[in-house]
Amino acid sequence: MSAIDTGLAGIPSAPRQTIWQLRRKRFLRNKPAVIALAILVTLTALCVLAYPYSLLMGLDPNETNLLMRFRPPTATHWLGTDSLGRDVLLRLMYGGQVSIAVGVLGTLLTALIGILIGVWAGFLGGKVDAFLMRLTDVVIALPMTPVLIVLGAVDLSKLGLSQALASSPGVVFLRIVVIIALVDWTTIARITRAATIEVRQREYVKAATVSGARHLYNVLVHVLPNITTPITVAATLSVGRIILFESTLSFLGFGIVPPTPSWGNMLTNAQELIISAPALAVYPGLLIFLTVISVNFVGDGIRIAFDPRSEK
Amino acid sequence: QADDEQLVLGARQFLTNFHPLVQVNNTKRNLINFSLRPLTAFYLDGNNVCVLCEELPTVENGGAKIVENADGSKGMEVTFKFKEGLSWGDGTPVTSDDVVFTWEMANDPNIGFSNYNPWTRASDVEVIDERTFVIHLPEVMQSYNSWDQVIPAHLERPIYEANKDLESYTRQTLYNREPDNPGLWNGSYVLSDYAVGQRVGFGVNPHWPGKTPDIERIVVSYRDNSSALLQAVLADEIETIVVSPGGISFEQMLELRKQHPDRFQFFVRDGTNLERIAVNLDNPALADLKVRQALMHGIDRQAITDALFEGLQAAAHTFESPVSPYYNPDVRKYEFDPEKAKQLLAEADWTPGPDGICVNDNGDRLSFEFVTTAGNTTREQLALVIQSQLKDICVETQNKFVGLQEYNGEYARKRGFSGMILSSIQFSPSTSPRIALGSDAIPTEENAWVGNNFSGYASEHMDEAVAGFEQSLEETEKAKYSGQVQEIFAEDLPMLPLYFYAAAYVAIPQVGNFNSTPFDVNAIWAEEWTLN
Amino acid sequence: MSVATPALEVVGAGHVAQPDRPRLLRVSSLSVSFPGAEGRESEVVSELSYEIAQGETLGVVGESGCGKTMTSLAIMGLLPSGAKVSGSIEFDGKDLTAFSPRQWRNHRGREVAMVFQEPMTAMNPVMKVGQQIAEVLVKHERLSKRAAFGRAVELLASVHIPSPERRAQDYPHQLSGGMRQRAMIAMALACRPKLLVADEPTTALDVTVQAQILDLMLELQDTYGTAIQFISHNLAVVSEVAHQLMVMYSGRIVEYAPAEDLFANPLHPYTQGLIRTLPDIAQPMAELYTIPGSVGGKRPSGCRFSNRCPLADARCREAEPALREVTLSHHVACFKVN
Amino acid sequence: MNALVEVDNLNLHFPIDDGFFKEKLTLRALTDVSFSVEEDETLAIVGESGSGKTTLGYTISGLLTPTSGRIKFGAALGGHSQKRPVQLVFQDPFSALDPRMMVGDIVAEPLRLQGVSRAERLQQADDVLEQVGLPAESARRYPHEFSGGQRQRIAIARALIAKPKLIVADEPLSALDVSIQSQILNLLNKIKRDRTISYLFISHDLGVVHHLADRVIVLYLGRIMEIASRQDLFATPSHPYTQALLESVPRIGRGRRKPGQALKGEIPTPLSPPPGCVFHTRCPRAQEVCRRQIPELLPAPGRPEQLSACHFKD
Amino acid sequence: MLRYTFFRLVQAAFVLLVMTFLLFMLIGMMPGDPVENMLEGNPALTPELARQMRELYGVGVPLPVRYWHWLTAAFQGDFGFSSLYFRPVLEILGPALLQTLKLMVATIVLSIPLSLLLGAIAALRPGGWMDTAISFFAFASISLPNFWLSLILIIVFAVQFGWLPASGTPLADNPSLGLQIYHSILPVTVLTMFFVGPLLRYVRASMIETMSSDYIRTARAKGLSETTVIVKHALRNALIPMVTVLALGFGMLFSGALVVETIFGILGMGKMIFDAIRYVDFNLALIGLLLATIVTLVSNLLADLAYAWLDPRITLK
Ligand SMILES: Nc1ncnc2c1ncn2[C@@H]1O[C@H](COP(=O)(O)OP(=O)(O)OP(=O)(O)O)[C@@H](O)[C@H]1O
Ligand SMILES: Nc1ncnc2c1ncn2[C@@H]1O[C@H](COP(=O)(O)OP(=O)(O)OP(=O)(O)O)[C@@H](O)[C@H]1O
Ligand SMILES: [Mg+2]
Ligand SMILES: [Mg+2]
Repeated sequence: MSAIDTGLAGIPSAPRQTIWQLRRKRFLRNKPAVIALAILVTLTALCVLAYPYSLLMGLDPNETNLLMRFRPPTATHWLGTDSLGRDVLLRLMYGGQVSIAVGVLGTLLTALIGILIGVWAGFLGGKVDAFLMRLTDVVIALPMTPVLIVLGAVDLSKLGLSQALASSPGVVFLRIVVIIALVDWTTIARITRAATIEVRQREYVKAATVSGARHLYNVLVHVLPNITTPITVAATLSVGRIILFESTLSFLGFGIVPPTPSWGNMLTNAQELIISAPALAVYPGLLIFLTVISVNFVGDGIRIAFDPRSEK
Repeated sequence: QADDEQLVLGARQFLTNFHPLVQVNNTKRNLINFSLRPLTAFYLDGNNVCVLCEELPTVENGGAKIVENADGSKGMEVTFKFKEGLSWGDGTPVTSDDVVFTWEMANDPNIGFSNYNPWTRASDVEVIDERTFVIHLPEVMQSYNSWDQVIPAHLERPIYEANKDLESYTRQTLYNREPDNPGLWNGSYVLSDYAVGQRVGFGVNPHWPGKTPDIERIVVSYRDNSSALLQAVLADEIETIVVSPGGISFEQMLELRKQHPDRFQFFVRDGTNLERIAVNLDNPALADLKVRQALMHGIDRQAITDALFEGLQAAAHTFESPVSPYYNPDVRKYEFDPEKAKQLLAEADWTPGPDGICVNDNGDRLSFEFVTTAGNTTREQLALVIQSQLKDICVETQNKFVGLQEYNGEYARKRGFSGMILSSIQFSPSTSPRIALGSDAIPTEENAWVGNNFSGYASEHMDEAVAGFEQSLEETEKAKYSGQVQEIFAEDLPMLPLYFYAAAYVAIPQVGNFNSTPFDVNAIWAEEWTLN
Repeated sequence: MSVATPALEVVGAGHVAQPDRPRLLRVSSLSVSFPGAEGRESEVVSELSYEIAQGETLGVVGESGCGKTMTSLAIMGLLPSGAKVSGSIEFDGKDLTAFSPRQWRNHRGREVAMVFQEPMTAMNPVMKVGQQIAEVLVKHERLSKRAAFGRAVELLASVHIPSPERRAQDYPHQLSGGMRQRAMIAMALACRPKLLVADEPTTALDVTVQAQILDLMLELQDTYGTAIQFISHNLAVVSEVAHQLMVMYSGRIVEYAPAEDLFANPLHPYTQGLIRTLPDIAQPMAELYTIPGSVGGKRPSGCRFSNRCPLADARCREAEPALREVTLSHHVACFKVN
Repeated sequence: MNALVEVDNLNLHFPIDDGFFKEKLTLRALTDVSFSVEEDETLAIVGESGSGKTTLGYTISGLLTPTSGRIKFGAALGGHSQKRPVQLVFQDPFSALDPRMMVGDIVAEPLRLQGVSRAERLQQADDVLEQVGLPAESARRYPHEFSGGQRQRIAIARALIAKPKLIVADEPLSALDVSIQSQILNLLNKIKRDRTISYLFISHDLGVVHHLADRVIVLYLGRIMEIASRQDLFATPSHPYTQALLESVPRIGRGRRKPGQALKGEIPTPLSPPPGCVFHTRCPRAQEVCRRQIPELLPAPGRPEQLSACHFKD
Repeated sequence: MLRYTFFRLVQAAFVLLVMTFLLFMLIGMMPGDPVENMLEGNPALTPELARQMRELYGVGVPLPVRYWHWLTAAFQGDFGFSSLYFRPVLEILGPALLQTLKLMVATIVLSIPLSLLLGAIAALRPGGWMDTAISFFAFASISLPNFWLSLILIIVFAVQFGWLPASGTPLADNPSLGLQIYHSILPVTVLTMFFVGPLLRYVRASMIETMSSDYIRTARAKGLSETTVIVKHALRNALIPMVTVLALGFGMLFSGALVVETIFGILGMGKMIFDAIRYVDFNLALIGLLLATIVTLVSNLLADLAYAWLDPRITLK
């Protein structure tokens, strides 16, 4: 070998743990986050099991039975029945599917819009950035819930969708996902932009540029992988926020339309009889609360685990 | 507990405007009548009585006469006399001139009065003296002695003269600019204060010639949703509340009664407001009478009211409520009988298909869109129950819960529903069944979507019977024609009657003489209420 | 240039090393450790013993992470929470390790003061420079705010900041890097402390400004007779200001001697290596000397430098050499030095 | 010797956007800079912070577009298929490597951008890594597993892999410990011996510059104060600024410093550089003419190769 | 500064103009028309009258044309009539805005000290049990559906115990301040609960970061007491960015207020807008939304100005 000392003393022979192992370890040390994650996984699993459960117990979430209203818990109806004699547990499970699906799909869409706008603004800078950030400011300045209601009230058939299609459950569901994403993308956009600006000026991007890299290459190869951390955290938190949005919308009468259950509309339906049958309101309210708070704890756990300051 | 001098009423929807004769709806009538009284009204027993007048004119007592018009057709003259001492809240007497003014305005097409017993029915108002006037009717009509509020000429005439179109008049009228001006009101109460969207307060009218009210102040307090209303009742903030879509739901009342049987009084009376399913007769399947009959047999109306309303809302067989003086008990009744229903369907060539839903020879499924207002829990439940019940007779309904706006506009009034729509309709003794059964009451583009005949039902037979009713002057004759209308209704089933909303109120025990009438607004007799 | 220092009396001290001057600070067996991952402790400063005489400058050199800052923070009583300290620090006859938090507060800023590396972040960005200086005086000299501010202006003048009245009203970001460091020095010297701990005070500055700051520190030392613990990783810079010199490696002192002595006759292989790796304007050479390996990583057993030392033998890898006096005042920690 | 890069009257101004209504300010980062980089030479650029060294390096490597002036790449680069004949090495070895990429991919990135197949480029990466003194298995590690000095080697490997003719090294040593600095310096020298390559070596450490450079440019406030060969510059500095710089460098063996020789004042803001000679505000020799007239970059008396911009040069 | 403010205002005006258009179109795409609603079930309705009313409310006129009419009128200071309350919209919205602002100001006045206190306590010992408890509280605050919380609070405090009124506004004509405050306790509690969580998390993070900064070490090196260090040096620095968070939170608070107003029967902006949308009161919804937006835009502007005023490093251009 040459006269130059390589200074390799620092390299251990066996590869050290990867960044992901480190993060997992750090996350697992965070007790509240782990508990929250366990709760989330359990809840999701329960909701997913709705269909097998209905087969097992021979129940139908939408079949009404006037002779079975407001029954206390029994062997077939573990949490009793609601005002139309439907099984509460089963409806909670189906409702959870819808609520969680709104949260997750809404977040995906939100993240998609937010990342596109944020990366675009952050990477190009200048006028594009100024324009997009003004746009973001404006959307942020909009009073969220009223705007959601306006968007929720828009008559899709006036946009050319057929009457029947416009009020089919699938479209109603998608519409909620879309309108929430339309107003909620700003958080992720801002975070993405800030992270992109930081990554953009890193020297490895300059090195790539000097070697002939185009914008698209830099964005795909350097920027996106390096901004996953803040986006992951923001997206996690957004799941919780969107579940809350949906429930608020349902409460105001612009959410998921019954008989399709969602935690939000179950809660709303139950509130009329909250005094005589408080359990019907408590269950969905509690599940919303539990899910959202768990999501928040998990998000925080991810943030801490991914914190570059603890990442040597 | 309750304040001795003040009674707080709960309600849900605030007024759109305070003008008593423009854009009138039930909400407005319920409120305005505390302070502005109609000439006549239907009392507890369903009888028409004088409110502002001395004596109710009838053909029998000679107050009303049938006269010959100039063109030879028959018309009427109805003479009214205001009560002695009747005054506006500012002390100005209520005079025949006020009637003339009200009638004038009502006949100005640019102003757009739309009260329930319209002044436009009169062809002339003749002043006899300060308190006496004769109303001329161009034709004979059964509602000749039902008349609404008059408005004060001394305050409103100058405004009307200066603003002769709907837009500027509704903006300038004192009813909207200064609703707490006592001169606008002539009831036992005057509207004394208000906060838009939150509350309307009524104080005693010192110039009221009738009984002096026992309760010094009545406040109507608005809460947006029924749970909030109910909580306010439980928190003693609201003392009286109506049970209806405008207040708490019937089910909430039942629950309240279960929880606090002694804390409140519960007034429940049979009502006249009919919950019904309008069926689109343009739909070939529904156009078949057998199918409609099958649907009637397939819906267990009694079970529904038993389960959901503890049997307190009467299952309906016709559009007239059993409390109505014209109720015909002998019409054809459709008892719950799924077997019969299936048989009828089979006769109409609908037989159960592989998935349990009937199909006909063309392979069409017996499946209907079923539209309901979203957010109205009772209706949503109803729709779900009916869905389950009809499934058993191999009829499928696809529930569609739509927002109030869409429901009223696109679906009901523009008849945008292809199958069935759940809606309610009220017949007061002075209204003609024409509004929902007349062939001229089918809402169309030409008539600006006016009319409640959402089914699109047209039958000469029916039209004749309705006209007969409208022209009857005597109660027995009216009952005869109405009975006829009800029979045709039960045979033809232009809509599927479900049940009658009960007229129900919840009030604290201190409230006395709270006479709720299913026929008219009970605020008209508010001075009789007591509080101790 | 005339220095406007009306309020300050001149103590006077030459800038020639005077080993017989009375002792100000005596650190013995100072160790600092942090609780590390999985219950292991990491010792970042080990068994440090040194002294600073009144009015004298002790230069501390060593590569990044060798514990320079931790040592100075220990003297200031400012170690981050979680740090464990042992050993004794004796200052002007008082035992600092026995100090209560209150005693520490009265001590800091009056008896000892500190200047940090990054003048930008070391000053409160939303407080006027004059106020930040005045604050020390209000605390320790019990001056009124107004009087203290007046003194702050004088102090700014004494560190040669032009138009000090105006600058006192400025916020840190309105000052250039050099001026900020001057202001930091003014703040540190406000109560005329006996000891100034300067942690790499010139590292962030340009050479020309560095020269100015070094001049200033020497000048102020002359004026006030302040002792200085001057930390740097740059041997050349330290050589220009220090009377005594201490070379640290991996939390330990490897060599400790009067400055001239140390440069004339470096004894520890690490010190020798450090001096030889520097390219020299005076003596160009084709290939620079390199010390193999790098700091950090796992500490070897025995002598901490043994894994990079060209002279290391089995003994070096077994036992840690103690710091011992080889010639008069020249201490070194190496088995290979006699 | 052939000119590899010729820089002609280069100006680079940063517009400072100051709201909508205000006139735009310009920050003159580089003014009238002309010089050339010869084949196989090390040209050092020295100057204080903010004098425009990095800006100059970026402009030459194409990261910044000059406001005016020309950068011409010589004939020696004509035959190359690669997009740019220049590669960069940065100061901070931590932000210079993408933490999410394996070292092998980082090093091979310039080849990837040229469309070389993955197997081929990873093979080459292993070779270069070895050349910079890192074992080939480093290629399958992530940057965070390496120390500062090792990362700088990786960055150098990345610069070398595309076989550039010119490497712009922007203070590649200043973030490293002294004991590591010499390793990297030796590495740069070794590379220089092994292949024909030019360095544009940016530094503020005159000792390092003296060790490495063939020629030196002294920048002050975006202007060239002096260009000279290393020997001339260090032996007979012509510009008073160069002299002051050399004077300011702390040196071992001089004993404790004698205060009072340091250059007064600080570098003015490039937003409004002083008129005339930009150095006049701090120059011990400044006269009236310096305040008015910009001195041209002309040979020092008796040394035609040593250019300096001063009315009163030595 | 002045120029900056002026520029921002011009910008805000432009934004508002664009928004009027967008909102107009959106609202125009809502189903139904106001006439349906007003005449629902009225048997005396005549076709003629229905036509007239529709004309009055501009139903049937193409949206862009209506927008143009609206805009020209608006520029002459006529923002239109509310079809729901039959009054000029500004006359309705003025008091509503005041109501909402009262709620929001009360919430903010409570939330700031609360979040400061809790945030600072949590930041003193990150990871300690106090921190864990406070974090839990913060997350709970973020995660509770506020309509649910409102109902629960009403049931507990108004129905079960009867300590507090269930309505947000007193019934009296000119209620005393005390009465107003008494009635606001529950709604403000719900809003505070809703608002304090994010704020508190922010204060905590900001304090932790500030406390580890160099200048805090400098302050300690001066011998200042811990209280002085925290109050004089740390808090101010930690709080400056909070101005922005507060301004952003303003929009959020508006949304929260909507739900709270609906439940507690407070006629604030939120409920106004909500009603306007439900009953297709075009003008009211539009102006209400615009007003709400203006409030957030202005609060953002104020926040920026305050930021620049508090932080000498920022110069507004
Ligand atoms: N809070 C802490 N917890 C654990 N280890 C720490 C902590 N602070 C510093 N260290 C470690 O202590 C060692 C000594 O740090 P110190 O700051 O004293 O080095 P230094 O000589 O000042 O280095 P530099 O030249 O980089 O300033 C380092 O290895 C560092 O990683
Ligand atoms: N993108 C930019 N926008 C505006 N001004 C800039 C930009 N980049 C650099 N500058 C300014 O240009 C001048 C020259 O900067 P440059 O980074 O080239 O200096 P340098 O000599 O490399 O300094 P250092 O030694 O601190 O790295 C400085 O005043 C700097 O503030
Ligand atoms: Mg340090
Ligand atoms: Mg630079």
